[in-house]
Amino acid sequence: MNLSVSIGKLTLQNPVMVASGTFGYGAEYARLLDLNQLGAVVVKGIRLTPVRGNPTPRTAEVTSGMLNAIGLQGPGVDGFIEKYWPFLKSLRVPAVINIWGTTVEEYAEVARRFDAVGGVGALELNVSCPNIKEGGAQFGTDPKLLAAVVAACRKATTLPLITKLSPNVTSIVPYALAAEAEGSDALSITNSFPAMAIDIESRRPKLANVTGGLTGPCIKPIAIKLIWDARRAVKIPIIGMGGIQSAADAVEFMLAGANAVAVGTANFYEPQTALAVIAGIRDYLQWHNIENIHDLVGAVRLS
Amino acid sequence: MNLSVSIGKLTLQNPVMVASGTFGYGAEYARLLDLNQLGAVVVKGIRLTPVRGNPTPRTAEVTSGMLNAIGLQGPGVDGFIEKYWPFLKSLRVPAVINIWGTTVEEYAEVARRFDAVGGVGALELNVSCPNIKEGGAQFGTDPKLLAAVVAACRKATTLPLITKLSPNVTSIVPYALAAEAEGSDALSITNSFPAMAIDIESRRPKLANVTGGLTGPCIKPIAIKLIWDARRAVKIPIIGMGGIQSAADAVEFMLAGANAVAVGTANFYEPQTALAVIAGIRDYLQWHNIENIHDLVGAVRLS
Amino acid sequence: MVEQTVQIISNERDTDAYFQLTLQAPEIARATQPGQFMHLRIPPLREALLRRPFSIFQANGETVAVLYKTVGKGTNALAKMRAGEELSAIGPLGHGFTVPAGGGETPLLVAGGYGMAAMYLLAERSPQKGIVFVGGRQRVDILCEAEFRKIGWEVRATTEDGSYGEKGLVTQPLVAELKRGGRNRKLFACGPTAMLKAVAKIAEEFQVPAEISTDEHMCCGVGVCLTCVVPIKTASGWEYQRTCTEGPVFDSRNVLWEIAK
Amino acid sequence: MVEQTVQIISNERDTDAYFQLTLQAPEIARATQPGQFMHLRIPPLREALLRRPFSIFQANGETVAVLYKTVGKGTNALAKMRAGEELSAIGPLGHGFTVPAGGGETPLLVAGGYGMAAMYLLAERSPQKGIVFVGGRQRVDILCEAEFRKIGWEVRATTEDGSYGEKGLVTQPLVAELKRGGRNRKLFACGPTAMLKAVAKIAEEFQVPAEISTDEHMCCGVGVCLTCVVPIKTASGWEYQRTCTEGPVFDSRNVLWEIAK
Ligand SMILES: Cc1cc2nc3c(=O)[nH]c(=O)nc-3n(C[C@H](O)[C@H](O)[C@H](O)COP(=O)(O)OP(=O)(O)OC[C@H]3O[C@@H](n4cnc5c(N)ncnc54)[C@H](O)[C@@H]3O)c2cc1C
Ligand SMILES: Cc1cc2nc3c(=O)[nH]c(=O)nc-3n(C[C@H](O)[C@H](O)[C@H](O)COP(=O)(O)OP(=O)(O)OC[C@H]3O[C@@H](n4cnc5c(N)ncnc54)[C@H](O)[C@@H]3O)c2cc1C
Ligand SMILES: Cc1cc2nc3c(=O)[nH]c(=O)nc-3n(C[C@H](O)[C@H](O)[C@H](O)COP(=O)(O)O)c2cc1C
Ligand SMILES: Cc1cc2nc3c(=O)[nH]c(=O)nc-3n(C[C@H](O)[C@H](O)[C@H](O)COP(=O)(O)O)c2cc1C
Ligand code: FES
Ligand code: FES
Repeated sequence: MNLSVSIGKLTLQNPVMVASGTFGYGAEYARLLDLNQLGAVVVKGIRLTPVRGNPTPRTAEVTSGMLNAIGLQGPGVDGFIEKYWPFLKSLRVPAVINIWGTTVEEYAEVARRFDAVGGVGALELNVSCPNIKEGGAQFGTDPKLLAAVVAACRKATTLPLITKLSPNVTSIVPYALAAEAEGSDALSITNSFPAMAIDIESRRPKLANVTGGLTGPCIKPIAIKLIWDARRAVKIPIIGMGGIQSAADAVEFMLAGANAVAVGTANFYEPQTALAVIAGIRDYLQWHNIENIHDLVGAVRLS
Repeated sequence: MNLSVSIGKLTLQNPVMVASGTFGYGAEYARLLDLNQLGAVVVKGIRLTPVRGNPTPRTAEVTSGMLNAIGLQGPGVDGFIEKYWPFLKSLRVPAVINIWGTTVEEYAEVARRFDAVGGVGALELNVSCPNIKEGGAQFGTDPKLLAAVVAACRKATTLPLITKLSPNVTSIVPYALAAEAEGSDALSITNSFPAMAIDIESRRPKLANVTGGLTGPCIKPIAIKLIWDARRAVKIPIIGMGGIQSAADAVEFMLAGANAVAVGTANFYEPQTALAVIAGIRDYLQWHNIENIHDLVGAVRLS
Repeated sequence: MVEQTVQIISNERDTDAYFQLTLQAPEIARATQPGQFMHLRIPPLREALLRRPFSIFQANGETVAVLYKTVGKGTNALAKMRAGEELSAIGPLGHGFTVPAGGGETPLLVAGGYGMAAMYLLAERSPQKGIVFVGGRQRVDILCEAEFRKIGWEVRATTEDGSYGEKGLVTQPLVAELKRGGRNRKLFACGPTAMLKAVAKIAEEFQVPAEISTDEHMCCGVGVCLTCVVPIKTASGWEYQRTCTEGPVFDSRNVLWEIAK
Repeated sequence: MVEQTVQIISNERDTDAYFQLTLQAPEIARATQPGQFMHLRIPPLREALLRRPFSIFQANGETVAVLYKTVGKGTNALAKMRAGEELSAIGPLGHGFTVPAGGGETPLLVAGGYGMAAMYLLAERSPQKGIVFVGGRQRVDILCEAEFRKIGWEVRATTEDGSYGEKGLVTQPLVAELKRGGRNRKLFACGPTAMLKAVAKIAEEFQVPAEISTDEHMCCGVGVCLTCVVPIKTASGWEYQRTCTEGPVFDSRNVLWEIAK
C-alpha cells in the first residue's frame, strides 16, 4: 500500500499533517503521540519579529466548532530558530513552517531566512489569517497581491512553497491559479472563516478582538466545496483542511481533490486524531482494494 | 413591551419571521402552529414561470447543519397566486414573497405582478441562491448587477423591498450599500453558503446537483459577522438569519445588528421554533428590563 | 397531524438489527391510516439535527409502534433509548394505502425490509384477507411474519440466500401467483426502489392496479422543504411531487419510473 | 502527562451546585502535583467539542477526584454521568504550587469557589500546617472545609451574606492575620481574578510572597493553541504566557495585573 505524497521536492510518508496553529511547535504534543508517524508537522505562523498577539479571550466555543483570534502570537524567526527548531530538526518527519508578513518584502525575507536554516521541509505562506489588522488576510483576497507574495517568496527560496488560501472569496479559482502560476508547489485549503459570537448576557463579543476565525467540523462542507473548485482549476497538490476529525472526513477531502490533509481543531479535543486518521485511511484503502492513495484524489463519481 | 418592527411601510407585530424555502407556502405548517403569532410568513422563492427543480437527492445532513439543492422548485407567479395566495391572504400577519429571475427584467416583472395582486406584505429579492445555474447567485456577487436588480424592482413596485444578500463575497459592505442606495427597504442576511459533501462509500456527491447551500447552526458565527459588518455600513433594517434555533440565537443576531430575524432550517426539525423564539425574546426583554426591542439592535458592547 | 413529546413504552430488539419501538401517543394512534408514517426527533443526536421517518407498524388505541433497522447514527442512537425516555414525534404523516372496500379487490402485498411493517395496518384493516409476498437477503430480514399469520394472512417468504422460504427474489412467487389467474386483485408494495420498479412492471404486464410506497430521503416530513420528491406524470408531462405529502403511497402507473431514482 | 479513557468511580452531588467526580486514573493520580489540573472530554456533549479543565482535588493511589460546579452545558452534562461510564482525561497538566519545604514558610491559603479544591493537595502535602481563608457568596459556596480540618488545618470562612463564618470578603481576615505580624509566611491563592488581584495587592503591601493560580478560558490545555494567556513581566517588558503550561500557578509579582482580565 502506497500512502506517500509529494509536494514539490518534498515526499511525505503519508498524507496526514497537522494544521498550523493547532499543534504549537510540535514539542507540546510529543508527550502524547509519536510525531514521527505523521506526514508532516506544520508549526504556528511566524513572522520576522516576535508578536505578542491579541488580548484575551482569544477563543470561544461555538456549535460544532470554535472561533479564534490569537493574533499570531509568536517568537519571530530568531526566537523560533533558537527555541523550537532544534527539536523539530530532530524529527524524522518534515517540519513545514507557516510564515507571514505585513509586506511582500517581509514574506520574502522570512522565506530567505528559513531557506538558510537548512533542513526545513516546506514553507506554507499564510495569506489568509483573519485575525490581524495588517498583513495576512488582505494578501489572500486580492489576486494581484497574492501573486506578488508568492512570486517574491519563490525568488527567495528553493524550498517547496505551499500557499494557504483564504476561503473568504467569491471564487477560489483565480487565487488558486495565481499561486500556481507564480510557482507555488501546492495549495492549502482552507484557513478559518471570518466569524463572530456575542455573549447575550454580558452583551460583549466572545472574543476580545470582536471577530475571529471559525474552524472545526462546522466548516467542513464549505471546505470540501472549495477544494473541489480548486482541484478542477490547478494541477499542483492541494492540502485539504477544515473540520477533519476522522479518517472518513479525510477520505472525503481526498475524493474532492485533496492530495493530503491536515488535522486542525480536532487536535485540541482529541490529540490522537491525526494518528487515528492515518490508521483509518489504511483500513479504507484495504477495504476498497486501493493500492495507491493517489487513486483517491479527486475520485468523486459524478455520473 | 414593544416588539414591533418596521420594514419600509410594513409593520411586523414582532421581529420573528420564518425563512424562505423552509416554510413552504405557509399552509403546510398551519396544522402544527398558529401562523398568526409570527412576525411574517416568508414563502419559497417564486419566478415568473413554474420551475421543476433539481433531481434528487436534494438535501443531505451534515454536522450541525444541512445542505440543500432544491433548485427553486415552484409554481411560478400564476400557479402561486392561484394555489397559495388565497390562504396567505387570509392570515392576519403579512406574507413576504421571495422572488427571483434569470434576468433583471424578469425580477422586475415578477415584482410588478405581485404589486398588482394587492395585499402582499413585502417582496424579498433572492439574488443569492447557490443552486441554480442561471439567475440567483450571480446577481448577488456582482455589486453592479445587484444594483440593477434592486433598481428595476424599485421602479416596478411600491411594496417594501428586502434584498437577500449572498454570503459568498469577500466583504458584504459594497452589496449592502448598493441595495440601500437603489432603494431597498431592508436587507436579509444571510442565504446559504456554497458547500458540498461526498459519500465515501458510494463516492458520489450527497446531492444530485453536486454542490448545494449550507444552512443551520453551523453557519451562525459567520452570519453574525456578516450582519455586524453590514450594520455599520447601512441604516436600513436588517433581517438576520442563519442557524437560529433559540431565542438566545435571535438575541445574538439582534445585538449584532439585526432588526428582525428569520428561523430557517430549525423549522424542519422543530416546527415550533419560531414561536419559542418569540416567547424567549419576551422573557429576555423582561429579565433585562428592556421596554423596546429596538434597543437591542446593534447593542453589542465593545469597550 | 400533531407534534408531540411522547414517552417510550418499550424499545426492544426484534430480530438481528431490527428493533420494535412502542410509543405512548394516543392522538397519533387514533388518526393513523395504513401506510402513514411518523417523523421522530431522536434526542441523543445533537450534531445531527434532522428527524427520521418511520412507517407506523401498529396503532392500538393509545400506542403506536414502529419496526426499525439500525443503519446509521440515528437508528443506532434510538436503539439505545429506554422505556420512560421521551422523544418528539410528528404524525401521522403522508398519504397512505387505499384500504380495499368490503367485497372489493383481493390485496396482494409485496414487501422488502421495513415494508412488511409499513403494510401491517393495511392487512389488519382490509376486509379481504390476502397474501403477503416478502423478500429479504436472508432469514433475519423477514419481519413480523407471525403478526400477519395471526390475522389470517398467508405469507410467502423468499430469501436471496435461500436460508428461509423460497430461494430468490420476492417477485418470483408474485409472478407465479398472478399467472395462476383470478380476478379483482390489487398489488400493494413497500420496499427498496428496485423492488418497487419491478412490481410496477409486473403490475403493468398483468394489468393489475398497484399502490407503491416510495422511500425517499426526507428532511421536513411535512411538505415544506421539497426534499423527498418523486417524478409523477401529469396531463402536460411530469412534475415532482412530495413523498411526505402526496405520497408515500402513489398509484404505480403515475410514477415516471424512467427517471425515478 | 497522559491521555487516557478513564472510568467514573463515583459522581455525586457535594453541596448545592457542586459535584464530586472520582475517576480511576492511576497514571494521572501518581504524577499529580498540587495545583495541577486535568482536561476532560465529556462524551454526551456532541456539538460542543472542547475539553473542560478541572483542578485535581485529590489524588489517592489509583484515583483522582475533582470538585466541580455546574455552570453550563459541559458541567451539567457531566453531572448526569454515572459510575461505570467513561470519559477521556488528559493530565496532570500545568505548573502547580511550590509545596513549602520542611521548616520553610508557613502557608496561608486564600480560596474562592473551586479554589478550595485546587489547593487541598497543597495543604495535604505541606509539612507545615497553615490557615486557609475561604470566601463565598453564601454558605453553599464554602467547599471541602471538613477535609482541610481533618488534616489539621485551620479554616476561616467568610460569606458575603453572612450566612456562614464572618460576613464580608475573604481578604478581610487575611489582612487581619497579616497585620498580626509573624515571619516567613507565604500566600497561595486560587479563585476569581478579582480575588487574585486583591491578594496580589495585599502580598505587595505586606511584602509576603504569593503564588496565585489563574483561571483563564482554555482550549487545548496543553500549550499549543495560545488561548489561555496571561501577561507576565519580562526583562524587556511583558509577554503573554500560557495558564495551561507556564501556569496556572504564577508568582504574583510576575503578573502584569494592570492588563490582566
Ligand atoms: C416514508 C418512510 C418510512 C420509513 N419507514 C421505516 C421503517 O418503518 N423502518 C425502518 O427501519 N426504516 C424506515 N425508513 C428508513 C429510515 O427513515 C432510515 O433508515 C433512517 O432515517 C436512517 O437514519 P440513521 O440516522 O440511522 O441513518 P443515517 O446515519 O442518516 O444514514 C445511514 C445510512 O442510511 C441511509 N439512509 C438514510 N435515510 C434513508 C432513507 N430514508 N432510506 C434509505 N436509506 C436511508 C443513508 O444514506 C446512509 O447510507 C423509512 C423511510 C421513509 C422515507
Ligand atoms: C485551570 C482551571 C481549573 C479549573 N478547575 C475547576 C474546578 O476544579 N472546579 C470547577 O468547578 N471549575 C473549574 N474550572 C472552571 C471550569 O473549567 C469551567 O467551569 C467549565 O469549563 C465550564 O464548562 P461548561 O461547559 O459547564 O460551561 P460553558 O457552557 O462552556 O460556559 C458556561 C459559563 O461558564 C463560563 N466559563 C466557561 N469556562 C470558564 C472558566 N474556565 N472559568 C470561568 N468561567 C468559565 C462561560 O463563560 C459561561 O458563562 C477550572 C478552570 C481552569 C482554567
Ligand atoms: C487556534 C488556531 C490557530 C491557528 N493559527 C494559524 C496560523 O498561525 N497560521 C495558519 O496558516 N493557520 C492557522 N490556523 C488555521 C488552521 O491551520 C486551519 O487552517 C483551520 O483551523 C481549519 O482546519 P480545522 O477546521 O481542522 O481546524 C489556526 C487555527 C486555529 C483554530
Ligand atoms: C431547503 C431550503 C430551501 C431554501 N429555499 C430558499 C428560497 O427559495 N429562497 C431564498 O431566498 N432562500 C432559501 N433558503 C435559504 C433560507 O431562507 C435561509 O436564508 C437559510 O436557510 C439560512 O437560515 P437557516 O440557517 O436558519 O436555515 C432555503 C434554505 C433551505 C434550507
Ligand atoms: S421531506 Fe420536506 S417536503 Fe417532503
Ligand atoms: S489552552 Fe491552549 S495554550 Fe493553553
